[in-house]
Amino acid sequence: MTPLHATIRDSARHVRPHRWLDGDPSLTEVTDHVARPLNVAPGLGWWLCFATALAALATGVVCVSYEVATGIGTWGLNKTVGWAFDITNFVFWIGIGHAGTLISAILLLFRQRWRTSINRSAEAMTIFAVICAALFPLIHMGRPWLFFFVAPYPNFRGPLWVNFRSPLLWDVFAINTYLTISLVFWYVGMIPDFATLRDRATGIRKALYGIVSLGWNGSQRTWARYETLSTILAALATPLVISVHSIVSMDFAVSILPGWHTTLFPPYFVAGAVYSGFGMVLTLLILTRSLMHLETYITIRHLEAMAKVTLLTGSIVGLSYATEFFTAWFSGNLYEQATFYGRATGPYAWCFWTMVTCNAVAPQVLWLRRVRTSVAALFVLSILVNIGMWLERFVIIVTSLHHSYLPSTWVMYRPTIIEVGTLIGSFGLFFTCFLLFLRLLPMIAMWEIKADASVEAEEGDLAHA
Amino acid sequence: MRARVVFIVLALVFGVAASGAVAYQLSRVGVHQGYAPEQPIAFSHKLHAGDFQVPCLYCHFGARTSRHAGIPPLNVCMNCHSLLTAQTIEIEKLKEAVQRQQPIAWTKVHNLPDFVYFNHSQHVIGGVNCSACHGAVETMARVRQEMPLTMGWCLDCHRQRGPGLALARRAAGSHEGPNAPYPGLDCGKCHY
Amino acid sequence: MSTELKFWKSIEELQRHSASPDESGRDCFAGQRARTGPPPAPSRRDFLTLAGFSVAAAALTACSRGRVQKAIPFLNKPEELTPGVPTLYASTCGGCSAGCGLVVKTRDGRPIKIEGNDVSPLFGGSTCAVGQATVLSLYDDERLKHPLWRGKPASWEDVDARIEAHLREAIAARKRVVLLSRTILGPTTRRLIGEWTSRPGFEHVTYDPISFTALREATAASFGVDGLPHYRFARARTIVGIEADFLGTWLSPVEFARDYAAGRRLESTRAMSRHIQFESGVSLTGCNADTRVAIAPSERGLVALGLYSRIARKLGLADIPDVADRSMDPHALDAAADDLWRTRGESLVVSGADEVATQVIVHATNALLGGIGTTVDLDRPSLQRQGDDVAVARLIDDMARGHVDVLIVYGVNPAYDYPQPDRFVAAMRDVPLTISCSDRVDETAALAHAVCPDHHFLEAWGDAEPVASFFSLAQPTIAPLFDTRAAQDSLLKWLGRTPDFYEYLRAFWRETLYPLQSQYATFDEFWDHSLHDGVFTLPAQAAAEKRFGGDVGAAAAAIGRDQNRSAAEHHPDGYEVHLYEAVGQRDGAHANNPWLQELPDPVSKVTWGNYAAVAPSVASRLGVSSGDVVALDTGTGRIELPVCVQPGQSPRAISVALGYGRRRAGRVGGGVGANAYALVRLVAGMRRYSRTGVTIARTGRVDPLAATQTHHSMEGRTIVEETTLAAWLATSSAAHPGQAPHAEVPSLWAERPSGAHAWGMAIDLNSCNGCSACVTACQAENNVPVVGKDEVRRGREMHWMRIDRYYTGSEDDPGTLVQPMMCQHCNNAPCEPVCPVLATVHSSDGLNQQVYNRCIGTRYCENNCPYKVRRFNWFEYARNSSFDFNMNSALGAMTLNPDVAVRSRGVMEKCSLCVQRIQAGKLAAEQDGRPVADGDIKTACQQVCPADAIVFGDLSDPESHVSRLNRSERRYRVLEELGTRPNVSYLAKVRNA
Amino acid sequence: MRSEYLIATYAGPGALMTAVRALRAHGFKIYDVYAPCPVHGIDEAMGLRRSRLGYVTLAGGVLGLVSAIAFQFYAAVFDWTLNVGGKPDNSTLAFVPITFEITVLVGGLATAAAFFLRSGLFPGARPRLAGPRVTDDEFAIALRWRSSVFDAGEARRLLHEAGAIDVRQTVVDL
Repeated sequence: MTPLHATIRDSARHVRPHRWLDGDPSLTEVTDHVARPLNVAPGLGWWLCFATALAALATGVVCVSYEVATGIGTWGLNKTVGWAFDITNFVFWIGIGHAGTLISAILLLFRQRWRTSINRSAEAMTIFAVICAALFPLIHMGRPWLFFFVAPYPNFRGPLWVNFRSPLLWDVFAINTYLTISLVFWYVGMIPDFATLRDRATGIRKALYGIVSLGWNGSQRTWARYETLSTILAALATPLVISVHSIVSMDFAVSILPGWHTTLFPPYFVAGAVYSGFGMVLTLLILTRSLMHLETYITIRHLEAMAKVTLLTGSIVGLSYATEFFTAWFSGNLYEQATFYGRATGPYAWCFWTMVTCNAVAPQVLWLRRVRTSVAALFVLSILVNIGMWLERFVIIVTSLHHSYLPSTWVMYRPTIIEVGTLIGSFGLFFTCFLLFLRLLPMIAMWEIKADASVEAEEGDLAHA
Repeated sequence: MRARVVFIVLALVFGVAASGAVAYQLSRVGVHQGYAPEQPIAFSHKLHAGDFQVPCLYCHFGARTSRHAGIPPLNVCMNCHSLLTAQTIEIEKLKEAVQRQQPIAWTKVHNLPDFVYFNHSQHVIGGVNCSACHGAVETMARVRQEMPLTMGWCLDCHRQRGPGLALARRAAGSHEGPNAPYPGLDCGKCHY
Repeated sequence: MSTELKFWKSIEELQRHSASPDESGRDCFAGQRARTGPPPAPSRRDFLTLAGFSVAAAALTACSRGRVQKAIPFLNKPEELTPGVPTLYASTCGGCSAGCGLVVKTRDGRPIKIEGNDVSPLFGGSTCAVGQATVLSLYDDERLKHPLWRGKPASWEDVDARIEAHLREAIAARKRVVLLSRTILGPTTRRLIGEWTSRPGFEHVTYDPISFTALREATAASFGVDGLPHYRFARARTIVGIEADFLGTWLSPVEFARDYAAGRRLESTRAMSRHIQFESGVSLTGCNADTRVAIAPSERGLVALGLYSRIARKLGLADIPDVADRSMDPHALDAAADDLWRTRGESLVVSGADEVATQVIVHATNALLGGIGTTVDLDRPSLQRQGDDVAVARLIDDMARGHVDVLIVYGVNPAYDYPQPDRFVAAMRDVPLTISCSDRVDETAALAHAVCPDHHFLEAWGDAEPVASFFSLAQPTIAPLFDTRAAQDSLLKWLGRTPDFYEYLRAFWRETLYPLQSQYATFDEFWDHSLHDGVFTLPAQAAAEKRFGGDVGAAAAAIGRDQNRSAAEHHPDGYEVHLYEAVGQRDGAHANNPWLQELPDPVSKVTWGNYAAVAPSVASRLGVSSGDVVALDTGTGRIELPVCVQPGQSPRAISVALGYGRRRAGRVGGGVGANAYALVRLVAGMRRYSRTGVTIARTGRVDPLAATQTHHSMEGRTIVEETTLAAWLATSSAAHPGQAPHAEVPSLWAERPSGAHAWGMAIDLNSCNGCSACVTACQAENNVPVVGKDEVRRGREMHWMRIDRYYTGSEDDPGTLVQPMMCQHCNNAPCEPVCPVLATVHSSDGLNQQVYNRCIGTRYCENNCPYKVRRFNWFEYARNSSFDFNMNSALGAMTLNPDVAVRSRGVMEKCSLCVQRIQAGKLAAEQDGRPVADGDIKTACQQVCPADAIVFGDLSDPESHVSRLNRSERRYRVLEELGTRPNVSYLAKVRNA
Repeated sequence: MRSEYLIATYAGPGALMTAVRALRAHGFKIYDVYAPCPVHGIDEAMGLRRSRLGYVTLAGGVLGLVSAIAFQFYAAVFDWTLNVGGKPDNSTLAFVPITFEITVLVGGLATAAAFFLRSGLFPGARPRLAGPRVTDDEFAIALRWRSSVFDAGEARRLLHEAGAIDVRQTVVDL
C-alpha cells in the first residue's frame, strides 16, 4: 500500500462523482442508505419473496424427513445409478458459493474496487450456498444418523480411523474449512459496520450490535491490523476456493468411471463453479437492487463487470466440453467413447443439449455491450446459467453412471417427487437465509464504500493537482 | 480488563473439560462393563466353579464345539443335583422347575451386538482361557461382565496374542502360513 | 429381533392348537418346545440359538420315541446336538416330480438350507432353483395350520369321523371313490395306493399338470415299456432336441444338466458333444445349443420325420415315409442328420412334443441310431411322470355325470391347471364328498368339502423311485410346524389302518427292498445306512434288449394329417402359441414362493409374471414393444399379457409360460401374471401345449416387465469370451486370437503380502448353462431379501449373484451367452479406496470385505464398481410392511441363516464369497488339526451348480482345482484391462462351429 | 484507559491526514486516531509499526501442515494398516488435499484469533469512543494529556489549522 499523498480539503461532504456509485452520497448518507432496510418494516415485495421461500423450505423439510425416515429408496436411484439429484445439488450449490469468495477475496487481492458494493451480499450467498451444499452429502447417506463416522475421532473400535484416500473424506475437510474460513471472513468484514449501527441504534438493538461489534471503536491501530487480516484471509481464501471445487471434482476424477475419470475436471469444475456463481450473484443482485432500492450502490456498471466475468468463465466451460469430447475421441478408449457418444445421443441427450445451449452458447451474446448493460437481458441470462450449470452436474453424474462398463447393468434413472421436492427445498433454504440477511445485516460494506469514497476523492485531487 | 481475560480463560478451560467428559460418556454408549443382573436362581459360580471346581466346559459344553457356549439345560444340573442331598431354597427352585417342566429364563450377561460373529470354539481351540474374556468367574457369586467387550478390547488381544499364538501353533504343527495374521485382524473374521 | 419375538409367540400359539396328547411325537415336541423362552435381550443370533437349543434337544430325545424317529445325521454324526452346530439330513426333494436326492442343513432344529445329495448316482450334489427354494415353502404363512371342514377349522377327529362315515356308506353302496393324485414317486406310497384301489369301487387316477402322456404312450407303443425312457445325455456325442427344454424344466433337468455338462466339459478331454436344438420359443436349452433352429410348434412332427427319413436313407431302408416339409429349412435337418449319423450309437434325439406320433418317430430315430440301451435306457425307465390324460378326462366326465361319490385330491390343483377349469369345477361340484390334501386353500381345495393338509416334504417320511431301481428316502428334518398330517397317514386312517406311515415305510423296505440287497446283514443296518445316505440303488438286472415295435407308417400319416390340418387353419394374421414351463415357476405349484417369483427367467431376465414372447419382426409388424399388453385369443380361451420381444423367437409362434395367474396361491403369488392353462388344447382327452390360429391384438394398456436386464448387446466389448472348438483346438489360446493368454496389467504399487490363503473362484462359461440355481442358492444362504415387482422394475433387485445374458449376431437368429456375475473380489478393488469410513477393505486372504455395521451408505463404492455387483439396502426390507415377503413374516424369518447378518436399511452389501462358509471350513480344519483341503469349502453357488461350472478354492495352492483352472488357456478375467485384478476368473465359452 | 484527552474531530480523511502530519512535524505524540473507515497512509503518518499478523498465519499454517501430515501418517501407516484397494499404506498423494485444507484452516483461524486478542475485541467489550460519530462519518484525533506535558495552545492551533470541526479537552476512557 503506497502512502497516498493527500492535500487538505475542508470537507468530504462534496465527494466527486464516483466511478462505482451512482449519485454522490455523503458518508453519513451511505450509512443511512445501507441501514434503512434494517430499521424500516419490509415492503410487500420482500414479504412475497419470503413467503415463497418459506413454502419451498417447508416442502424440502417434509421431503427430507420422509426420506430419512423411510430410506433412500424414496428416491429414484437404483443398483447402477447410485447418485443423481443428491450429488448434483451438492456440486451445484458448492459451485454457487464460489463466486462470493472470488468477489470478496480474489478481487480484493486484485484491488478491484467495484467489488465493494457487492462483496458483502456475495459472501452471504457463499455461506448460504455452502450450507445448502453441505446438506446433501449428509442426507444422501443411507444412515445419516451415523454421519460422525467420517470424523477421525478417537474411539473404542481399535481405534478405527477413517479412509484418508477417499475423495468423500477430502470433501468433508474441504467443505468444513471453506465454510469456517468464509464465515470468519464474512463476520470480520461486518464488525466495523456493526459498530456503526451500534452507535446510531438505541435500546436492545444497541445492545445486540454492541455484542457483535466486539467493542469496535474505529481506532486506527486496529484498522491497520484489520486490513492486514483481511488481506491474509483473502490470500488464504483464494487457494482455498480453488482447492474446494478441485476436490469436489475429484469425487469424480478419482473414480474409474468413463465420463468421470478425467484430469480435466479440477480446472473445468472451478471455472464452472465461478460461472454458475456469477450467474447466481447476477440473479440475486438484480432482484435485490430493485427490491431494496440500492441502484445507487449496485450500478449497471457492476452488472456489466460481472457479465464480463460470466462471459469469460462461460467460454472456459464451453471449451472444457469440447476438450472432453476431443479427449474421448482421441483416447481411442472404447468405454470413454461410448459414454460421450451416449451423452450426446442417448436417452439423456436433451439434458446435454440444453446444458450446452445454456452454458456455452448463451453467454456468447455478452460480447455485445448492449446486452451487458441491459438488466432484463442479464437477468434472463443469469437464470439460463443456473439451469445450465445444474444440468451440467446432472449430465456428468447420471449419464456416466447409467451406462457404464457392463451393458447388462444399464438402466434408466427417473427422479421421484421426493428428490424434486428436496431440490426445491434447498432453494427455499437458500432464499430464506438470503432474504433474512437483507433485513438483519448490512448488505453493503459501508466502511469499504466510505474508504473507497475518500480514496477516490483523494485520487481525484491528485488528478487535479 | 484483566478480570475479563481471566474469566474467558476459565470459561474456555471449563468448556474443554466439560466436552471431554461428554465425549467420554458418549464413547461408553453400549459398553456394559460391570453389568451383573440378578438371576431367577441365585446360581453361584463361586460355589460351583470356585469351591467345587466344576470345569467350565462341563456345563457350557457348547464352547468346545460350537459358536455358543450355551446355558446348560436343566438335566445337566440334575446330573449332580439328583444325587446331592444338599437343599437350599435355590435348589428347590431348580427342582420345582424340573417338575413343572418350566424353563428358567436366565438373564444373559455377556451380550455382543448383532453384527458381530463370535465363535466360542474358535477361541477355545485357539487356547484362550475363559477367564480372558469372562474374568475370574470362579470368584463371582453373581456373574458380572468383567471386560468392556468393545471392539478395541477384542483387537488388543488379537494384536498381542497374534504373534505368540502363531508361534505356539507353529510349534504344535499348525498349518497356517508363516505370514498368516493370526488370530487375524481382518474385518471379515467377525463382521459378516 | 422383534420379528423373532413375534415368531416365538406365534409358535406358542401354534403349540396351543397343536396336536392331541395321544400323538406322542408332536406332544413330545410341544413339551420340549415350550421349554425355551425368549432370552431377555435377544440378539437375533443368540435368540435363534436358544430357540433352536431345545428344539434340537427335542429332536435328540425324540430320536428314541415319538414322531421324529431315529434321524441319522449325514456325514458327521454328533453324539449330541449342539446349538449353533448345523446338522445335515439326507432326504428327497418334493419340489417337482423329478425326485432329486437332497441333503438338508438344519440349524438348531430348523431346516435352513437345501443341498444336493452328492452320493446320489442320478442327481449328484446339486439341485435346481426350485429345489433350493422349497425350504422357504416350508415356512410359508399361507400353509393350512389345521384341517378344514366345509371351509371352517375342524379337528382331525371331527374330519376323519365325517370322512370315514361317508366312506363306509360309499363302500356299502358300492359307489366310486377316486383318488386323484400327482405322479407318485414313492414305491411305498404306490403300494399304499395299491391297497387303496384294491377296495371295490376305489380308483386312483394320476394327473400331471404338465402332461407327458404322449411320450408314455409312444414308449409303450414302441417298446412295450410302461414308463418314460431314461435318457443318458452323458453318453451322447450328438444331441438333437426338438422343443425339449431338458436343461431347464423338462422331465429331470438337474440330472440332464449334469450329464449334458459332463459331455461338454473341456478340462481333461478336448472333445465335447454337439447339440442341435429345434424349438419355437427360446428355451434355456436352446441358448446352449451349438445350432438352434427356430421352428413353429406345428413343425415338430416334420422335424422328427425329416430326421428319421434322412437317417433311414443313410441306412438304406425301404418304404421311407416322406411328408413334404414345406416351410422347413432342409439344410438344418441335413446337418443334424449328418451329425447324428456320424456318431450313431452315441446319438440322442429327445422331443418335448405332445403328439404320440412325433414321439413314436423320435423313438424310431433313436432306434435306427442304435441309441436304445446306450443313450436311451429302457431297462430302467424313468417313473418321473405317470400322468394319464385320458383317464383324467374320463374321470371328469364321470364326475359330471355324478358317477363319482368321493373325490380325494392329493398334490394336484386341477381347478387351476386343467385346460377347462370350469368343466372340472362344475364336475367337482357334482361329487358328494370332495377331499383335498393340499397344504393351502388353493383353487381346488377352496371347493373341497374337507381339506386335510399334508405335511411339507421336509416334515414327512417318504421314499421315491424316480428311475426304476434308483431308490431314495425322505425323512423329517423338523417336527411338523402345524397341525397337519401326511397324506399317506390320512389314507391309512381312512383305510382303517393305524396312521403310522413311518412303520408302513419301514415295513415296505423290510419286505421289498431289504431282500434285494446283499450288502447289509440286518435290516436295521440296511435301513440306517439307506437313511444315512438317503439313496439306495439296486444293481442293474440283465434285461432283454428292447426292440422298436412301433408303426412308423401310421405315425408318419398322423403327422401328415396334423400338418394338413394346421396348414388349413393357418391364416396370415394367425399365430401359433407355444406354452412352456418357466424355469422359476414350473407348473405353478410354487407360486407363493417369493424367491422363485423374483428369480429372473434365464433367457428373458423377466421376474414376477409371464409374458407373450414374440419375435422382433412380429413385434415391429404389430407395432408393439416390450411391456405393451396384448390379448391372445384362441377362440375358446383369451388371456391378456405384456409383450416381451424375444430375439430368436420363431416368427410364427408366440411363447407363453404356464404356472402363472394363480388366484389362490397366497399373498405373494396370488394374481401374478396370467393363467395360460386356459390356452391348452384338449384333443381326445390328451392335452396339447400348443395350438394354431391364435390371434394377437393390442389392448393399449402398458404393463412394464420387471426385468433385471434391459440391455442385451455386449456393445462390442469383450465381456463374455467365446470361441469355436475348432479354433480352440487349433490355437492353444483361441479365446484371444493372435495374442498370448492375458498378461497381467502392471500395477502402480507393490504387491501386498497375502495371508495364509488367497481365495479365488473360476467359472467355466462352457459348463454354465444359466439355469440360475446359483442365484436362489445364494439368496437362501446369504439372507438376500426379496424386493417385489415394483422394485425390480426400478432396478433394485438385491441378488448378490446374477446371471448376465447377452445376445450376439442377428435379432432373428442370435447367439446367446450367459455369464454368472458376482463380486469379483478385486485385489485392486475400485470400491475400497473411495469409501470414506473404511467400510469395505481387503482381507489378508484376498476377500473384498463389506462391513455392514461400519457402512454409512454413501453408495460411492456402488458407483465405482465396474461390475455393478454391489447392492444397496434402499429400505429396511426385513422390517417394512410394504415388503411382505419371507423376511417380514414371523415364520418366513425361520429360513434366515443365523451365521449371516440381516442387513439394515442404508448399508451396502454384496457377495462375500460365502465368508461364513470359509470361516466354518477353516474352523473345522482346525478342530481336527489339519490344513484346509481343496474342496473343503464350497460356496453356495458352487455347491448347487448342476454343471459344476463354479469352482472356489485357494489360489495360493498351485494344485488346487481353481489354480489348475486358472492355468487354462481359456481363462480370462472380466474387464481386467482396468487393472482391478479380480480373484474371480472365467473360462471362455466354446461352441462347436 | 480512563484519562484526560485532547480530541479533535474532522469531516474527512484529508483534513485528518494534514492534522496528523502537522502534529507529528511539531513533535506531538498522537495517542490514536479514530475513523469510520481505514484512512490510507495514515499508519505511516502516525508512524505505526507494520502488523505482524503474517507471522501468526505462518505459524498456524505450519502447525496445521505438520499435524495433518503427522496424523494421517500415524493413522494409516502406524496405528492400523489396512489393505484398501491394494494401495500402499502410505498413500502420500492421497493425503495432500486434507493436509492443505487443515493448513489453511489452522492458519486462518490462528490469524483471526490473534487479531481479536491483540485488538482486545471480544463479545461484550465496551467500545471506547472518541466521539459519537467516529463510526459514521467523523474522523478524530486524540492526544493524551497526562502522558506528555505539551503545549495545549500549540496543539489546538495545529488541529484547528488542519480544519477541525471541533477540538475539546475531556476525560474519557479510550
